[in-house]
Order: sequence, then C-alpha cells, then structure tokens
Amino acid sequence: MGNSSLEIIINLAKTVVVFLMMVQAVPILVWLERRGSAFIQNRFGPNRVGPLGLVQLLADAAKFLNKEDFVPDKGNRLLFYAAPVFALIPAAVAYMAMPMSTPLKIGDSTFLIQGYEVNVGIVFILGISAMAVYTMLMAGFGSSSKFSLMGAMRASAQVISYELALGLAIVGVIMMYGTFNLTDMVLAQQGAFHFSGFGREFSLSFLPNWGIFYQPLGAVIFFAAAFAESNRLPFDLAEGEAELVAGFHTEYGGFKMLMFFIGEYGHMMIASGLMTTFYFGGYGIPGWTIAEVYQTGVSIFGSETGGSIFSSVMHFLSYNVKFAIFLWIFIHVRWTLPRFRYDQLMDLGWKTMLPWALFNTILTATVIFLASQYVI
Amino acid sequence: MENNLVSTSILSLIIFLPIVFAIVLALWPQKNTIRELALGFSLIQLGASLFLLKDFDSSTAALQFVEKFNWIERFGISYFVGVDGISIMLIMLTTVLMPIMILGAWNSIDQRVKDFHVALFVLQSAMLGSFLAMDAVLFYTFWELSLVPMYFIIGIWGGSRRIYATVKFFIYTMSGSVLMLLAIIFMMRLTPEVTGGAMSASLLDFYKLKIPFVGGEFFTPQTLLFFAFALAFAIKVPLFPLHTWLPDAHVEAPTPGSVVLAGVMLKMGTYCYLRWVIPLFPEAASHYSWLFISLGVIGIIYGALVAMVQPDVKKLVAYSSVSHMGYIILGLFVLNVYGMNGALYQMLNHGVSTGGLFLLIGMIYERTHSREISKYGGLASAMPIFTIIFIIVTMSSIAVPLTNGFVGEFLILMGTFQYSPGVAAVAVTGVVLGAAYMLWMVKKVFFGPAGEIVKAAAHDPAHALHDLTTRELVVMAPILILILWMGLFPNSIMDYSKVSVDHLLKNQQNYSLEVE
Amino acid sequence: MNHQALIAILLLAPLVGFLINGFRFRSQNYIAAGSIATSALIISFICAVILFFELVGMSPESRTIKAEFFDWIAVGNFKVNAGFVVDQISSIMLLIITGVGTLIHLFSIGYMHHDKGVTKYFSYLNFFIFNMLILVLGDSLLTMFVGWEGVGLCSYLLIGFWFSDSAKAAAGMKAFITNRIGDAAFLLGLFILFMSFGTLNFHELNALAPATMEAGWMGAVTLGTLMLFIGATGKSAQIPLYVWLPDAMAGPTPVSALIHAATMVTAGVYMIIRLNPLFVSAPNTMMVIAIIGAATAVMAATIGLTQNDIKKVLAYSTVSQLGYMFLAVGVGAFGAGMMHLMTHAFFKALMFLGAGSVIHGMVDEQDIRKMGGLKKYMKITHWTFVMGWLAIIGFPLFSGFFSKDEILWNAYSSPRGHIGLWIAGVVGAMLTAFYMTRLMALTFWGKSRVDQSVHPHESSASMTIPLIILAVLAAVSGFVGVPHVISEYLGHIPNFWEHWLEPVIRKLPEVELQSVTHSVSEEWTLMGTSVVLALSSATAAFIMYTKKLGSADKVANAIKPVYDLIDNKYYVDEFYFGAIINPLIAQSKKLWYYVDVNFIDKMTYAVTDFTQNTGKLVKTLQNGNMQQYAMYISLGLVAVLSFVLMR
Amino acid sequence: MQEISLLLAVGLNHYLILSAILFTIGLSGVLLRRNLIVVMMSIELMLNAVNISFVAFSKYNYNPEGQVIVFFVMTIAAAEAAVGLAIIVSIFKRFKEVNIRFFEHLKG
Amino acid sequence: MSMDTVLFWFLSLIVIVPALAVVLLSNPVYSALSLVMTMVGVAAVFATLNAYFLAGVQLIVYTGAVMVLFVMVLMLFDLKHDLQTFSRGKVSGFLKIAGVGVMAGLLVGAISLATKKPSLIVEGSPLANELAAAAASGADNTKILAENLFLRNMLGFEILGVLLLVIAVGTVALSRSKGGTHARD
Repeated sequence: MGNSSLEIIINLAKTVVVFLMMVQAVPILVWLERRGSAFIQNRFGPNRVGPLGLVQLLADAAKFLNKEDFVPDKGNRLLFYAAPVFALIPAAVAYMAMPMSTPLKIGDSTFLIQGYEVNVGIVFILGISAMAVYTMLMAGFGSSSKFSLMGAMRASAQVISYELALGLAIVGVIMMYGTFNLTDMVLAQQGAFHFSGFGREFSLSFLPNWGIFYQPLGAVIFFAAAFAESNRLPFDLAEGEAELVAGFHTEYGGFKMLMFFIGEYGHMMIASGLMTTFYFGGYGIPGWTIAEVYQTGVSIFGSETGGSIFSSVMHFLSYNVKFAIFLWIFIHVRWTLPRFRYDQLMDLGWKTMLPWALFNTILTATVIFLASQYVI
Repeated sequence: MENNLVSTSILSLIIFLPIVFAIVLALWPQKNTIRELALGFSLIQLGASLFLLKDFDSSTAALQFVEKFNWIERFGISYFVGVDGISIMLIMLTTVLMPIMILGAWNSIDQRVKDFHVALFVLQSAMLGSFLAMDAVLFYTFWELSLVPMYFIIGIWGGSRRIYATVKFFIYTMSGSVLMLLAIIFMMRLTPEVTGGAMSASLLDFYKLKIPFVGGEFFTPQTLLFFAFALAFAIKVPLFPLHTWLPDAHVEAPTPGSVVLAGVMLKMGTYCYLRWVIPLFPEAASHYSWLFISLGVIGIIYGALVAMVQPDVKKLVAYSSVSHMGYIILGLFVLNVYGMNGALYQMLNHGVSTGGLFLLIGMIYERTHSREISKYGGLASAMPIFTIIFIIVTMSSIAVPLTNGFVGEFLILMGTFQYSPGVAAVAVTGVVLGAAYMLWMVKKVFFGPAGEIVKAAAHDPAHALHDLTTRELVVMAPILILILWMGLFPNSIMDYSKVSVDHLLKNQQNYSLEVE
Repeated sequence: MNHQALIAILLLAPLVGFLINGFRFRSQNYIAAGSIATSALIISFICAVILFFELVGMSPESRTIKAEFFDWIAVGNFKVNAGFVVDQISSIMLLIITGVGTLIHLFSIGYMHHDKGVTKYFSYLNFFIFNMLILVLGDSLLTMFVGWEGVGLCSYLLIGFWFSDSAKAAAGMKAFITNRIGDAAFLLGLFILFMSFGTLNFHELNALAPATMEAGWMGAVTLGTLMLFIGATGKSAQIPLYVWLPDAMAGPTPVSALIHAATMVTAGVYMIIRLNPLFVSAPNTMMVIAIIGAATAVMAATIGLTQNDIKKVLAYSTVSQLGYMFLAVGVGAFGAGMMHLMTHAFFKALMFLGAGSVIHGMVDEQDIRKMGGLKKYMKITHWTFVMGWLAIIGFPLFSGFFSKDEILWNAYSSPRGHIGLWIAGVVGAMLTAFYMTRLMALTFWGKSRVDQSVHPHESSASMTIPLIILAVLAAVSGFVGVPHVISEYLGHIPNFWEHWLEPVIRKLPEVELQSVTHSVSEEWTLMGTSVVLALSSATAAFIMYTKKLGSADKVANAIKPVYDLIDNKYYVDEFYFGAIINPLIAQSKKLWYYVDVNFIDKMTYAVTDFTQNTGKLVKTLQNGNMQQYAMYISLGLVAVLSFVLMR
Repeated sequence: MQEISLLLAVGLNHYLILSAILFTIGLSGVLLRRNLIVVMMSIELMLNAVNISFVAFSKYNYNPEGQVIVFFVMTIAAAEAAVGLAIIVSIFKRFKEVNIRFFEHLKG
Repeated sequence: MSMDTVLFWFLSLIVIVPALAVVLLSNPVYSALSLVMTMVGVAAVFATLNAYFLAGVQLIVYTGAVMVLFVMVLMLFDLKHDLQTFSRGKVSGFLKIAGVGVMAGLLVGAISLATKKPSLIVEGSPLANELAAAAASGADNTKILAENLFLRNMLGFEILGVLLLVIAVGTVALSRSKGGTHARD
C-alpha cells in the first residue's frame, strides 16, 4: 500500500481524537447531569463557577488531581491502581468502533469518521465492553474492603446477567439486517419506511426506515439492559450512590475516581451510540438520504471533496443530536426512577427480559423466514 | 407340514413365547395370580413344543423348521434357527421341566414372585434359543443371556452364601465364554473361503470349513479353536476339574434354580459338544478324545467319591451331577454310536432324575429347613409316599434297569468298552460308587431310628412332617412317569435322534447338515 | 391260549399284585394283602405248569417257547428286545420260583400277620417274583440283567424292611452295594461278549460258542465268562462277595427263605447253566468257578459251625450249598448243579420256613442257645425240619443225597475235576452234617433252655401246610435224577433229569472225556466214603450237643485260635471295612478337602487373587492425584510423539 | 538469511508454534499448580492454544470447519468452566481451601 | 517487515508472557487477570487470522463470561493465606517439567519439520479456488462460518445446546446453597 504510512498516521491520530472526544464529553455530561438533576429536583445545581457553572468542572478536575492519593492499607496496590485505568480502556476502545458519520473522501484517501471499522462491529463492541466487569472486580478486590467487594460482585453479576438480554435483543437486529457491520446497518436504515417480503413491497413515506419500527420490543429490552450494563439507576444497586456507600469504588478518590466516572459515562455513551445505530438510523438524517446529502454538498461546494465533507459534517451532527438525546434520557431516568431491590433486579433480568428477548429472537426469525418463503 | 404361519415359524414361537410371557407377567397387575398365570403359560409353551414334536420328521438328519433372516448383514450374522434330532429332545426336556418347576416352586418362592417367574421365562427362552440357534453369534447371544436370569435366580432367591455362589457361577462360565467368542470371531474370519467372499456366522458354513490340523502339535488352528470351544463348554458341563462352581451354585440356588441348572443348563454344555465341538473340529476331537475321556472318567469316580462324604444332601446330589455329567462326556468322546446315543439319552435322564431329586429335596427342605444328612433319619415312617418316590428317583439316578438311567449309562459304558475295555473297566466302578453314595444317603435320611428332625417334628405339631400334598404329587407324577417310560421304551425317544447321531458319526470328518 | 399271552400273564400277574398292594400300602389287612399276592403267584404257577407241560409235549430238540413283546433298546448293531424264552432250564426255574414262591407267600400270611407293613411286604414280594421271572425268562443277557438288578433292588427293600433298625437298613444297603460290585463286572462281561459275538441273546451266544477250548486267560470267552462269574459271585454269595448274605438275614424270615435261599441267590448258578456252552469253551473259567465253589463250600461250612443265630447258620449253609452248585458247574456237571439248585431250593426253603416257624413260635427269638427241646412244642415244624436236615446232610435216598453225591462224583470223575475238589466237597459235607445236626440238636432236641417268659407254640395252618409240602418235596424230589449206579438197584428209575436237560447241556469235549475213565466201583467207594463220613460227623455232633453238652466248648477251647478265627467269620467283614471301605471314605474326604476345597478352588482363587492384586497394584497409580494422571498422559504423549518423530 | 526470513514471513508454522508453546505452558500449569482454579485456568489456556491452531489451519487451508470447531470448543469450555467452578465452590465450602489434593478424597 | 509480521510478534508476546504469568504467579487473582490478558491476545490473534467473528466471540465468551466467573470465584474465596503454589514431589516434579519441556521441544520440532508446506489442500484444485475466493472477501467470512455451523454441523450445534442446558441444570444443582432468601428446603 502506497499511502499506508499516511493512513496509519491518520488512523492513529483519529483514534486519539475520538478518545479525546469521548473523554471531553464526560465533563459536559457531568455538568449536564448535575444541572439537570438540580432542575428536576428543583434546586440550582452548580452555578457559581463560570457561566451556568460550566467552569465548575474544571475546578472539580483540579480538585481531583490534587487530592491525596489514598491507598487502603491492606489493599492490593497493583489491582487498586490498575482498576481505574482499565475502566477507561474498554469504553474507549468500544466507542471507537462506532460509526459517527459517512466516510470522508479527500482525493484518493478515504477516512472513516470512526476510530476504526470492524467487520463484526457488534460483536466487537459487546466483547470489549464486557471487559468492563474486570474493572469493577479489580477495584473491589484491590480495595480489600467488604463493601467494595460486595459492590463489585453485585455489579459484575448484574452486568453479566443483563449482557444476555442485551445480546439477545441485538440478535433480532442482526438477523434483520443480515450483518454485524454497524455501518451496513446504518446504511440499511436509510430512506423512508419500506421493506419487501411475503412477495410484495411495503412502504410508509412518513416514517423513517428505522430499526425501532421493526424491533420495538428489541429496542426496549436493549435500552433497559443498557441501563443495567452501565450500572445506572434504576439499576445502580452496586453503588447505591444516593443512599449507601459507593459500591466497588468506595475506597477510591481523586483522579482514580474520576477515571471510573469516565468509564461509566463511556458506557453510557456506547449504549446511546448503539441505540442510535441499531434503532434510530445511526448517523442518517430522517427524510434525507446520504446520497441526497452528498449531492447537496456537491452542488453547494462544487466538488466531490466538498460534498463528502458536507455529508460527513451533516451526518456527524445528526448522529450527535440523536446521541445527545439518548444521553439525556439516561440522565433523566436516573433522576426520575427509584431503585430496584436486588432480587427484583435479577428477576427482571432473568425472568422477564431474557424470555422476552428470546421471544423477540424467535419471532423475528420466524417472520423473516416466512417473509422470504411465502407470498401473501 | 402345512405352510401356515404356526408351522413355518414354530421355532421362533418357541423361543420368543417365553419372552412374551415374561413381559406379560411383568406387567400383570394382580400379585396373587402370578403363579397360576405362569403355570398356564408354561403349559402353553409345552403345547407348542409338542406341536413341534408332532411335525418333526425323525427319518432325516436334515435341519428342520429352519428360519433364517439377516441380522447383521455386514458380518454375515443371521437369525438362523433350526431343529434336528440332536436338539429336539432337549427342547422337549426344557419345556417339560418348566411347568414342573413352576409348580414345584409354588411355595418355596414366597417373595418377589413375579420377578422370579419373569426370570424363569427369560431363562427358558435363552436356553431354548441356545439349543436352536444355528448361527454362531446368535448362539453366543443366547448362551450368555442364559447366565443373566440364572444369576438373579441364585442371587436373589438363594441361600445364605448366594452372593458368593452366584459370583463364582457367573465368573466361571463367563471366563469360558470369552474364549469361545474369540474362537467364533476367528472362525467367522475364515468363512469367506467357503462362502465365496462374504463373512458368515452360520454354523452350516462353519461345518464346511477345513481348519488345518497337525496331530501332536498344540499350536495349530484347529487344536486351539477346539480347546477354546471345549473349555467354554467344559465349564458349563462341568467337567472335572472345572466343576467346583456347581456344588456351590446348587446348594445356594432355590429349588427351581437347582432343577433348571441340573436339568437343562448343564445340558447346554454337553449339547454343544455334540453340536459344535465334535463336528467342527473332527480331527482335534478324535486326537484329543483321550483327554476328555480321562477327564470324564476321573469326573465319574471323583464325583462319586466326593459325593459319598458330603454332609449336605444338595451338595451330594450336586456332586452326583458331576459324576453323571462325566458319563455324558465319556459317551460323547468315545465317538461311537453307542456312546453318543447313550450320552444324548443320558442328558435327558439326568435332567429328569436329578431334576426330580432336587425337587424332592426342595420339598423336604420346605418342611424342615435343613439339608444336613446327619440331622435326618427315620423319615420313611413319617413320610412314606415321599420315601417311595425318593427311592424310585434314586434308583433312576443309580441306573437300575427299567428306569431311564440304566439305558443311558449302559449305552455309554458299552461305547466306552468299544473304545477301550480298560477305560470301561475303570468307568464301571462309577456304577458301584453311585449306588454307594446314593444308598448311603437314603439310609441316613430315611431309614434307621428317628433322627433329630423327625423327633422334633413328632413333639411339635406346628412343624409336623406331613406327607406329600396333592400339588407335590402332581409335580412328581410326570417325573416318575418319565423315569419309567424312558426306562421301558427308550426307543420311543431315541428314535428321534438316532438318524442325526448316525449322520454325525458317519460324516464326522466331513460333517454337514442339509436344510429341509 | 397262545404262549405269548401265557408268558405275559405269568409275568404280569405278580406285577399286578405288586401294583395293587403297592397302591394300598397303608392297609393293615393282612388277609387281603396276602390273598391278593398269593393268588397272583398261583396264577403264575398255573401258567408255569401249563408252559411246562407244553414243553413236555414238544420234541426234545425244539423245546423252546419264545415271546417277544417290544424292542427295548436298539442302537446301531445293538438290539435287545423285551424277549422271553421258556425252555428246559427256565421252565424248571419257573416251577421252582412260582411253586416255592407260592408256598412262601402262603407261609408269609401267617408269619407277617402282626406286622404293620404287611401290605407293603406282600407288594415287595410280588415285585421280587416279577423281577425273578424276568431274570429267568429273559432271552438275552441284558434282559436277564434287568431282573438281576431288579431282584437286587427287591432284596434291598426286603432286607431293609424293618428300616427303623439302623443295622437292618445297613444290611440292605450292604447287599445292594455288594451286588452292585458283581453287577459292574457282569456288565463288563456283557460288553466283552457283545463285542466278541455281536449279540447278547442266549441262544445265539450258545450257538456261537467256539468249538475249540480257549486256552489262556485273556481270551474273550474266558474273560467274558470270568466277568459274568464275578457277577454271579455277587448275586450268589460266593467268595469274595458272600459277605452280604449272612447280614441279609435281617429281613423277614420268609424273605430269607424265598430270596436268600431258594431263588435269587441261585441266579448266578442259573446264569452259568444258561450259558453252559460258552463256559465249557473256557476251561480256565471253569477251573476258577470250581475252586471258588469248593472253597466257599468249605469256608462257609466252617463258619456255620460256630454260629448261634438260627438264621445265620442257615445262611452260611446256603453259602456253602451254593458253593457246591458252583463246584458242580465248574467241573462241567451242569445237570448236577441244576439238580442241587432245585433240591436245595426245596430243603433250604423248608428249613428257613421251619426256622421262621420256630422264631414265630419263640416270639422272635433267634439264638439257638436259648432253644432246645422244641420237639414237643412244635411237632410239625420238627418233623418237617428233620426232612430238610436229612436232605442236606445227604442221608441216602433223600433229595440232597442224590444231588450232592452227583456233584461229588463229578468233582472227582469229570475231566475238569480233581481229587482235591472231591476232598473239599467231602469235608464240606462232613461239616454240613455236623453243623446241621448241631442246629437240630440245639433247637429241637435235648433239654429246653427256653426262657420262662416264652411259651413256644406250633404255628398256624397257613404256615405248616407249606412246610409239609416242602418236606415232601425235600424228601422225594431227588428221585427225578437218580444216578445210574443207584437206579440199577432201585428198579431202574429213569434219570428224568438228565434226559430233560440233555439237549441244552453242552457235553465236555470228547477229547477230554476220553482222557479219563472211571469204574463203577470207584463211584461206589467214593459215595460210600462220603456218606459214612457225613453220617459219622452227624452222629458226633448229635452226641456232642445232646448228650455231652460241655464237650463242644472243650473242643473249642482246645483249638482256641482257630475257633476264634472261625467264630469271627475269618475277619472278612473287618478286612473289607478296614482295607477297602473305611480307607475309601477317608480318602474321599481327603480328596474332597484337598482337591476340591484346597486345590481347585484355591487355584481359581489364585486367579482371582492375581486379578485383584494386579488391580491393587495398579490402584496405587490411581492415587487420586490428578496431576499425576495428567503427568502420565503427557509422558505418554511424549512417548508417542518421540516414536512418531524418530521413526 | 534463513533465520530472518523465518522471522519475517509469518505463516502457518508460526501460529502452530505459538499454539504449541501456549499449550505446553498450559500443560505445565495443569501439572504443577496446586490451586484448582489455576489448574482450570491452565486448561483454558490449553484449549485456547488448540483454538489458535484450529483457526490457523482454517485460514491456511481455506477451510471454515476449523472455526466451527473452535466455536464448539469455546462453548464446551464455557460449560466446563461453569461446572468446574461449581464443583470447586462446593469443595471450598467443605474444606475452605481449593487445593487439588482434596480431589484425592475421591479416589476409589 | 509488514504490518502482519509486526502484529504477529507483538501478539505472540501479548499471548505468551501473560500465559507464563498464569502459571508462574503465585497469587491466583493475578493469574486470572493474566489469563484475561492472554485471552484478549488470543482474540487478537484470531483477528489477524481473519476470524473476526471468533475474535468477538472469544472476547464475549472467554473474557466476558468465563474469566469473570473465575475472577469472581477467586475473589469470593479471598485466598489470603496462599497455598503452596506448586505441587510437591521431587521425582514427579522433575518428570513433569522434563515431560513438558520435551513435549514443547518435540511439538515445535515436529511442527517446523512437518508443515513446510503451508496448505494441505492441493493448490489449483476447484475446492481450493472456491475456498480461496470465499476467504478473500473478509465480509463473507462470518457468513461462511454460519453456513458451516448451521447447515453442516447442525447436529453438533443442537447437541451443544442440550449440553448447555444440562450444564445449566447441573451447575445450579451443584451450587445450590442452603439458607438464604431463595432457599427451598
């Protein structure tokens, strides 16, 4: 490959950029969460430092960095230190596989607006995000504290349990789109609602061709499971942040704590991104296909490169809007719903969501099979 | 012979009816009618075999009522059954003894009655199957199958040392069979040379094999195969010195178990000599006949001597079985018409008379719960009819003329004499010793002043020694009739087998069986 | 009425009697049982008489009546029918058996009337007669053997009739087993003959008997006949198998009379006479027979001298008399043997029945030392017994005189005879005269030594009538075969006996006959010697046991060792038990213990132990340490890999 | 040169040797470690090693069957781990230790 | 020095070093975490071998489920008083180490001797072409796997399903504890 070194360099740069993007989104989200929660709870929230309290985050960061680096006496230092670092990695790596916009074509080179494209994107993301469990376990064990360990156990059990429902919910999507590739999925959701099956064509022009319309049940299950996966309310049993000790990161403080936050928010972002990608057309703009956007760009800038850049920018915005909406829903839910009891949590996971997810899978498979085989 | 279903598949009917009966019995809901049902079934079975006897053609040595279906085609294994003069009477013996056994076990088996009869029927099926099978693998299947119900019969309903006895019995017989299985497989691998390519487990194809034999050398195929088979059967017979499982098994077995063991199972061994060993390995059989004759003679005398000193009635009869089976082996291996006919006849005799003895011992055991000879004495005054019947059966066992035992023993000794007067002179001592131990036992048990048990019974009305009941008389009646009938009119029974035996002897070096 | 039916009735009548009585064996009605049994015998006797006269009516050469009923055993060349034949020899036996049998049955009614098992007793008796008839009528050795064993069985049952006495049951068993030893030899003889001649039929065998005399011992005929003779020694109580007969006296006395005196025990002699052409061909066998017969005659007679049981005396006397018969046939005097058989049947049956009458009258007392002077209590018994006594001691013109004299003369004069045999015979006769006179003297004559509580009485008519009939027969039956030398003086009474038997008796070869010549004077001399010796010995005995009672003891004390030897029956029983039976049982126990229990089982245990020990050994590898298992696996893998690579 | 090319031209051999080394490392763990859980982990190592060679064969022989097998192996490994750990947990409850020698109590 | 080569050597290190750590480290928790590392490395190796789906599955199943179980259990046990790390026994220890060493040598030797030829399928044969064509497009890789799995190996797949069910039941039965909120007896 002639321009391979360039590509390598650009790809590396891209990863750094995407990672930074993710990391930088966290303070914003924290601010959003604090402000949002304040509004929901009818208080002010951070409003002293900077406009609307935006600079509060920087102050917080400074505070975190300057805090005493506390290590429990009997703790396992290695694990204790490694845990927060590992908290970052899966989230970041997984997030990088998320397609955020149409590829950018500049001359002969094509640049994907995502960290890297993985053929089996879904599997990859699930696999990587599954590693988040170790963070908790390492933290819990490394702290050498009963509360930490219990929290870690609970959290990881919860994560593993809901991973099943999550995965099964996605199976419907995978079957429907016939691919593991996230970009392909996004492309498949272009245009107005239409599908062919049972020997005829169906279409509804006023609806976008989003997965949510095909997989409503799957979407619900996925979304609910995603909450559990990211250990947020109403499933934050492990932490019990509002009223108990803080779960696996009880013993943590300062910058290490911050890293856990970043990891947690990273999970939230992955969940939102996947939600967007699977069920809400990804970076696609409702009512405006990629080709149309590209043509518009070409007509505006008069060059293919321009069209490409226009398309990328527009879709990136579209993606981020949807993304933000889901993030907000995460935050909103956190401050509106009460917490489950642990056995309710497990019952919900194993006895409600898993069967429904299974049902969804079987239903989808049956319908797809019938649609391909029979004529109505 | 009409070509209806019953006549064309009568052998399968005879083999598998007991299995059906066993299943019906196993599923039968009423516990208190099991015995009656089993008796009825055994009579049906007897009827079926009588039907076979009626249609049997005794003027030919060919295999009759043949049925042959492929079973495992790849190895040429088939379901191949047929009957000829050698097996017909053993079939009859099996089916005749069955109702007698069931009736004899009426009271002695009082727990797990259903299981017992199921086992008995399965056993019958296995025994009939091994008598009728003309396919090596089929035969082996039945042969091994017969061990299983016997194992349970001794192991569940047996005496105090039943586990020891049953394990001994099982391991002894199994270890022989393993060699036989090897030999069967070896022979199956030889068969392509006579069938023209395909492997075959059919006995008729085995007969056609010419297995190389070199006299005096042990490691030739025929000799090795011969001993593999012969050992398996010798254990079953049992031939001295492989007999020690028998007394234990007999002593521990319940009465019907002993009857079927002595009556039929031991015959499986001797029958197989006639069916398998002698025709399949003619040179080896005649070359090594001295060995079997010696062992047979040793068995006769040894069994008699040892029987003489047994303190237990059942053990005594068991050792007498060893002695009698020695006669049969002797008769078979002298390889002449008298010996062989006599041996075949003696198989039936032994089945009837030793079976009868075991039944009688069972009857007395039910009353007194003792088998120790020294505790008896003076029983003849307490139970005269029992005594008379016992003495008649004893006379049959010691081969007094006009009972069945004489005919067989006489012919065997005559055959032996033709083979070698010296051997006959030794074997004839068995006649004396046989009388000695049996009469010694009769004297101790029945005669003399009243012994411990009779005295105890006289004082205790609860355990009074009542004479034979009607049921027991009915059990013994067929045995007595057979003893006298077979003693008076041996020809009526030997006629069925003479042609086959002649055929075997005349074509011993080149044996083959036609299929009718 | 055709012959076959006659023979069938003859045979079946006792069988039917046996069955009837057998099925009602619990009945104690002795009249019913006795009359059923006796009438069965009478039917048989009538048939026998009819058959006899049928024979008489035929020409001497063709005097045979055959009846074949069914094929019994037919295997290969071997064919035996249930065939029966009535000829000169068997017809005489028939008459003796049925005749004497009837009388003894009759006697038994009275003798056994108090016994609980009387019906069983009569059924056994009938069954015995049935078997005996088969024995004598059978036309082949095997058919004879059927009866041969059958009478043994009956003898066993009847000796052990009072089975609750252990000794009596043992006596029965002893009889059967001793007989079985003979039977085993008989079977061997039968095989030898069948293998040499291809038949067991008497007529065919006799026809096939080789014309030339067989020398040596291992020839088929010699060996075969020897074996048959061993069988005969068992049945007819000769040395060495005679031991059972004295013990057999444990049975009821009429049984002793019938079986152990008149009929069964003579079966051996009968068999030899039946096969006389064959035996003639085997001079060595004949020699053995003669020697054994003479020896038995003398030895049994000596034992008879010391016995105190009335029946035991008679038993040894029987053994001795049977010895005479064997001596006769051994020297080729088959006719004389047969005649002695008959006369003996009469007088010995008579004496046994007489003894029975005495025992009955003495309420089961058998010891002659406790008798004496019974003459006045039981007159008929005494006088009939005297007839028997005269006959047995060979008092001239009584039946025993003729037959015994004939035997003695033949023992001397026959080409196969010897002076030694004659001397033995005469000694035997002397001893016989002595102990029989002793018996008479101690029982009937002299002073009564009867216990005060016992009141001897004469028996009932059913018992005395048979005695009288037999006494007459014992007295006069000798006249059917009067020797020539005597008949010349008695008005030429023809020798019916010789004429009757001539066609079926093979004469000794001419060569031998011509080698010896004897004058009439020799015969007279010998006869006179023997008679004088016998009578003088009888007189001596009479004096010793009636006039000088103590003298016998003095004599006994004078020859104490010899007396003890004889008194203990030469320790033969003790010898048999000590040398054969007890060691056999002891060795059997050892055999069982060492071979079965300790060798074969231990061997098999060794196999199982080997398996178990191997298992235990391998078990140590299976120590539960799974890492070690994994190590074995990997080491195995390494081995396989190295093998694959290095190959 | 030969050695350099061996280093540079990565082929089937390289993957197989990687697999072999991984396998032996796992095997040594199985053989030597006392902790049952570590032993089980070593077994997982061995399974993974085998998986690598399957996948490598699959690639270099253009045969997807290899991957199918790997799929199966993974499933079974997961099952094995579940059961194994359940057993280990019960052993731990009983002995408060997970030494492999506690399995010696199970010998016959 | 192509990308693949670099990747291979790098991943080899990623795989083998933690693998050694699994065996050698005395703290089982570290061993488990090292094993996670190895698993990730193996997943990456799969990816370099174009088995992307398997790589993902490796991550999900091994790192996401199996190893989590291990780590959870280890942490639950909290083996502070660590056991003797290696088994005793001089002879068996020597044999084990020698056996493993020899086996490693043999395996490596055998492999380098035996597979000079990279492909076992005859090159140029229709099958090889077809497969090569299929393998060339990475996108279809998963589909081919799926077809193989669900068409040719359906039975095996189903049996695995049953196995998993059995395992599930068995595991529940094994680990059923007495007491607690869900106790039944």
